[in-house]
Amino acid sequence: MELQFNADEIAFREEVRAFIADNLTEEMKQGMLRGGYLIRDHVIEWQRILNKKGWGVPHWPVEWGGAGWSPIKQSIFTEELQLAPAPRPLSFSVYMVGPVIIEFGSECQKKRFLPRIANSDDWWCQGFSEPDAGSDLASLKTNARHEGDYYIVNGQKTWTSYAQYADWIFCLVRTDPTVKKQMGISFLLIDMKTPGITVRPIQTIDGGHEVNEVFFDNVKVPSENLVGEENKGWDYAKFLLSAERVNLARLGVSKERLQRARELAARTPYQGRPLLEHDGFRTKLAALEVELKALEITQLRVLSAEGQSHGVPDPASSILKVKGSELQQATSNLLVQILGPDALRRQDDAFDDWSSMITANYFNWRKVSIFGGSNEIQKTIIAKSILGL
Amino acid sequence: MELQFNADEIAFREEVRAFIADNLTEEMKQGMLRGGYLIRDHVIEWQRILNKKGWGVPHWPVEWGGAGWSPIKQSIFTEELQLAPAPRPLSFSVYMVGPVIIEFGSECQKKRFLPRIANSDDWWCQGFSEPDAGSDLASLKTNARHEGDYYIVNGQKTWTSYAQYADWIFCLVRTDPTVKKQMGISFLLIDMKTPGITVRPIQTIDGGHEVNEVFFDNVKVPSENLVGEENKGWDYAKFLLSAERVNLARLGVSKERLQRARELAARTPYQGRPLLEHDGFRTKLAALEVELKALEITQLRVLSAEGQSHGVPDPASSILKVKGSELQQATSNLLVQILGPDALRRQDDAFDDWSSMITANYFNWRKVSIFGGSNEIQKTIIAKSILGL
Amino acid sequence: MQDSLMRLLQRSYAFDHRWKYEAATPGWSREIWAQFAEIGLLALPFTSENGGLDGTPVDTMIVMEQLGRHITLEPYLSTIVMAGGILRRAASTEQHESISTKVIDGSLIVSLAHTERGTFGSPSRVGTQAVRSGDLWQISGHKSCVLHGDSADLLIISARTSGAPSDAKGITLFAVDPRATNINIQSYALHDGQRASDIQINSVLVPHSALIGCVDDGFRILQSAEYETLAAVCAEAVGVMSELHQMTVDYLKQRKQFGVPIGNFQALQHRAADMYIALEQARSMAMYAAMMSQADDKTAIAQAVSSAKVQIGRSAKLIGEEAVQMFGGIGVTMEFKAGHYFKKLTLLEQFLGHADHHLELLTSGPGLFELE
Amino acid sequence: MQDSLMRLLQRSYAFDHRWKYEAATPGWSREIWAQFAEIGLLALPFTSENGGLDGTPVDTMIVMEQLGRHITLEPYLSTIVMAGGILRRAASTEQHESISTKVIDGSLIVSLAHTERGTFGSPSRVGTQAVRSGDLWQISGHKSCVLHGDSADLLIISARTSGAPSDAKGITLFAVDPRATNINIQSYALHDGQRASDIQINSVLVPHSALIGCVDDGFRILQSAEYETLAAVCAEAVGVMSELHQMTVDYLKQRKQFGVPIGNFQALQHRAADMYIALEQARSMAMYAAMMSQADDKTAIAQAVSSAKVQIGRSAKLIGEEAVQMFGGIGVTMEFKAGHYFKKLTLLEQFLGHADHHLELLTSGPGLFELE
Repeated sequence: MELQFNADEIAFREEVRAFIADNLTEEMKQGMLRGGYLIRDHVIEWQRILNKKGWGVPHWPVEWGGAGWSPIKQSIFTEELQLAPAPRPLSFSVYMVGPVIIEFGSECQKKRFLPRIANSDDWWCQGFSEPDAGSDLASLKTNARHEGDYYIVNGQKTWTSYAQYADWIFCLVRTDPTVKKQMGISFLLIDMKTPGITVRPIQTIDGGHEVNEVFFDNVKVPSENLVGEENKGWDYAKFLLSAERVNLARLGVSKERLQRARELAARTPYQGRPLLEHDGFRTKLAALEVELKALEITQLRVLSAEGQSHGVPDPASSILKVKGSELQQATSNLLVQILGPDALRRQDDAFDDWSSMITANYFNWRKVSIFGGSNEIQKTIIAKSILGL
Repeated sequence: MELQFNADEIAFREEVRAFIADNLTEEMKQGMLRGGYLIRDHVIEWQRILNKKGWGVPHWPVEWGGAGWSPIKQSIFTEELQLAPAPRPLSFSVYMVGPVIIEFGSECQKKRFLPRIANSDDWWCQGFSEPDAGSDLASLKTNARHEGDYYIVNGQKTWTSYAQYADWIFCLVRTDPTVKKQMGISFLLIDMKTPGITVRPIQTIDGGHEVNEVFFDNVKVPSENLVGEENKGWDYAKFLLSAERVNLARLGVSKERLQRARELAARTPYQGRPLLEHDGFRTKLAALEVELKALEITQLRVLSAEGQSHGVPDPASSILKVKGSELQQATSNLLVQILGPDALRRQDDAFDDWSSMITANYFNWRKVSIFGGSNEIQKTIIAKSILGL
Repeated sequence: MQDSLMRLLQRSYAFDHRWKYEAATPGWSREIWAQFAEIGLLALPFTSENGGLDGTPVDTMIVMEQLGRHITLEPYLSTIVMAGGILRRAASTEQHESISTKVIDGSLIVSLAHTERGTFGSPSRVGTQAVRSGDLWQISGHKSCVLHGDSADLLIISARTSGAPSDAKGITLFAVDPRATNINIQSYALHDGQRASDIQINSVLVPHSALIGCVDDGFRILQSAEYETLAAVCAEAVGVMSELHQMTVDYLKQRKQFGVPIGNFQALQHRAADMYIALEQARSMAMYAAMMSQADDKTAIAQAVSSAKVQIGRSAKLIGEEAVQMFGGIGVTMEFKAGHYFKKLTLLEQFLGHADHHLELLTSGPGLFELE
Repeated sequence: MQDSLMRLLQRSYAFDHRWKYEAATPGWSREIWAQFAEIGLLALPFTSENGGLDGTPVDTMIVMEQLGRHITLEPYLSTIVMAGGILRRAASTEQHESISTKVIDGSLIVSLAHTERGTFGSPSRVGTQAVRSGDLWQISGHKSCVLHGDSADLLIISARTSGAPSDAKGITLFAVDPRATNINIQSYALHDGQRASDIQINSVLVPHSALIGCVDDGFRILQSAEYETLAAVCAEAVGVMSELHQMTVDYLKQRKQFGVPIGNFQALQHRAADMYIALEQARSMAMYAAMMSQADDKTAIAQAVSSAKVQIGRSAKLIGEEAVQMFGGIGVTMEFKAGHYFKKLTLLEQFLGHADHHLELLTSGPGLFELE
């Protein structure tokens, strides 16, 4: 096993860096620095730039536009994008629904949707969570009744990120209420322009609008939009939830935050000299760097193991999710601590420097240990799948 | 509510301090400083000195030798003993079996046992835990069969502290195996000289001998040694477990440890100057002091509340046990950290200074969050009794 | 008064009321403020000599905890505790008559303008200058994060009248009308919805009678009022934490996942118990700070309030973050209460110095247990 | 070799074997040592030129992890890694022939005597003096905690030959026969059962040929060997943690309370998961330290081993303390395995600098992520 990049990987990293330097606009970069939110136009534009280069969906099979990279290279690519920072790819499209269609979709669905996903022609959102089904996802209630060539969908989804921009939503719906809860679920692709769909924004405590409620009132969905088999949706969902392997730890994001912390502490006076010169602060910084370095190696180990087992996800990847989210939160809190009294100001006021977003970001990032399988769920996975408890 | 001592309490503290200064021998003090273990002769001698003064069992009713002090004064008294440090009283005698006999024992038992307990004429040990009943105490199996004027006891107890010195043991035994586990338990007083009792030492990882296994092989116990009613033992045990209120937090012990930490750090060089002068170390010390101060106030609050409710224990006292044990362990670990490379040496070698006991003490004190109702049990008590979960 | 306050808040400070108060100018409720005056809340800490009720720091503690439970928006801390603390310590008889009386009857909002940007950790660093010429003082400088600066009828401004930029001696306090020309107020909301202002003071002239306390002697007064404020902030945080913890426990009982209330899961039970321990430890230290803020020994006060702020910071972070985690998604939504309590705790943690800062202060003092 | 070692340890290093080895002189098993020699373990890190197997730090890591899993008592770390590290870096051809060859065949135990009391945090502080007179050097001083000093056939002693007491330059290494008159060895057990010695050196005379490396150049060699040793200690700790974690998980499955295995309780499940995360993070850093210890850049090596030691210290404390807590009473008894693993972890945490010390070292370096 190699825990350092080899010459080929270093050359690849240089290539990625050079491409980003040449193509990422200052406006996109500033957009990322200022907020944690996706900016619709930037995401689309950047995805198209990458796609043109052949890097839009590098993790997909080559026949559908993939780059044929090793997991390590994919991780280098992701980390460099995060470090830049470049607009994040829309994971619901390229990491979630794309791979599900590739694996389980019909030939017709593949031809219809995949090229448009790769080029960001369609914006996808995810209809999984419901108000009464949080960590217990399988207890979802939104139902789809088969009538002729259509499914009639009724119910409500929540925590739907960026539904306000979405052209399509992929949904888990209950198609058989009479069987065990995991057994009666199907996976539907729904055009957001279909009558009967209402999107209601949910404002988060940082003042942002990222998530939404989506209501379905007798929404007619053509049967051809069913992915795979009816009542097999839970299997596809499990595949999807374990599919976004290379980006669980979000190392580049935390590294970029620590870099900012150094910069900010260097220009923040405390007791008459820069905070960065204080031993106590340097100790906190060093302690976080050690944990992050450890996670970086752990990620390389998980990726190497997956490289050898042809992509079967390692349950150890739950470590990446737990530790990765803890470090994102710890680094965002470190920035708040650096600001000290300046952390009190709300973002929507006159201070447009990125540092004014720090507290809002800390608030918003409480979500990273909640969404996408809470850390409690991850620890239960470790206890059961790895430790056999 | 008063969170500071009043003039009367301060005068009382001075009186206790003066008495300790006049009566505690240097040998006793050094014995306490060197080890965490009770030294039999010191415990007995010191108990008699206190008893002569009328302070042997200050928390008992005045008619049986109590001092009639408020909970606050009792706590001052305990803390001063810990700070001195003076030999710890034998809690199995004065805090456990004594109060049970006072509350539930026959007149004859009171007259026979209480004065001897107060004067340390008998050494008592506790027969509660069994190998297969740890936190689940009520599942104990040691049984007592009533035959004529005797109970015939068979079974095994474990974690019996200082059984090697004991004249008597108070035991929970199963007298009715046919009912719900809590219902068939009785509380017996057993003379350790009775034939059929075997004591086997258990060595702990610090190399010490404090706890034992005690085996009962057809041990004949006179019926008059039953406390209260048959099959009501569980109630008496619950009373006993909640009886040692003033000493749960062991504040004096942790304070004394922090005082030692200051002294030791002042004479331990690190990077060429005393460790105590390093900011990093002072920060750790200050952080522990803050927690300990908070616990001190919390204890005063609990004691004041109990003073008003005439001794009914507050479930909040579980905080005292949890935080108190955490702080005893944290301070013992701080001392290990100060020693650094000198922490490696085992105690039984040429270094007779108390600092050679530090690592052994850290090992031994892992027990304080396990014994006497583990911290897990305490948290469950808080969750259920206080929070209603 | 405690009961009146509790009833008043229960009646008029439900979560949807709070939204309304925050949305309208001045960002809090003048009606509530009038009721505060009515039940004597504004008079509480002032001496009876000056029309007050001779309340102790413990009385303030009890009030602040109540206010914290409803995360109120009114300028109680800034006007009554902080600016009021300055007045109680240094105002002349005339100033008590002209200022304190109106504060007590609710007709005058006063804010302290002391902090400047980039001075964290250096409380005596004052860049604002005041120069005397005859009977007038000319003040120039910039103040930052003045609580409720936009609703203040009077500002108490600290300015350097002698000495080097960080000297403790040489700071003087002035009562200044914020409507003076040459005062520019830029206001904004804090994360908890409270208002604050940055204030530019360009050669403002005030008479000598505007001095509060003696020339060059302001720092002693500021520091002493800051200790009182810190104790009050600790109490407020305890109120916020108590309420948030209770909300969380209620939610654990009611929210079902996998067919049972999530409060049945032992991992969450034990974490809720840890939160409770943190809450009670914080409560103890808030009490300690309140009691000690009457002590004679300045070092003892400083140590007490710093150690309280350390404990409050630690407990607030644990309780705030754990509560949001246990609420899950709704914990981070604007329309739900819990997230606002979490934000308030985050703010209180940073206000007047976070835990690391106060720990740093403690390391330079004697130990907390230097034998009593 | 890894398989041979694993089989050997499984066969001959059960817990009751270990007790026997510890109880008898010299406190470890010469028989096991001979078998180590036989399977090539003692030759592993030496170059083939000197009769070794050209093993890399990663090979040492794998061995140390195995040894850690059985908390072995033999002087592998002290003789092969630590003293061997000095020989590999600085021994002359003659010394390799006379010393390394015998180390490799198992007939010579070598210990490094460098540390002195009260020098923690000042690794170049050497009070032991060596003065040259003609072809002889006269050495005097006191060394502390020399691992396996009582079974050593040869000591490598560091002594100051020039410069001030803490100068990096001016330290020289000498190969000294411990049976020399004027050497007084006082031996004792460490908490994990390993033996160590304090050594008094009173005007011992050695010839110039006893020098290992050049005059005044010892510190560079010591430091470099110490980095190698630190990486090995991290690997050993990972072995100890792995085994202890596995024992704990097995116990959780088997121990019943309240009628069910305690591993059914969610609070314990989540804590066991936290231990697992800590273990894997530690494993990652042990690997990192091993790989980086071959780097060219000294600063990079120093940062890597220090950051590994920080992570190992944190993980070891969590896993050790949590394991004992979960085992309950039997976790603190001498007759049961788990407590000994906890003690071993405590020792490894303190050995060659605890986490706080290495964190302190890291604060003075550049960041770990200075852009690659």
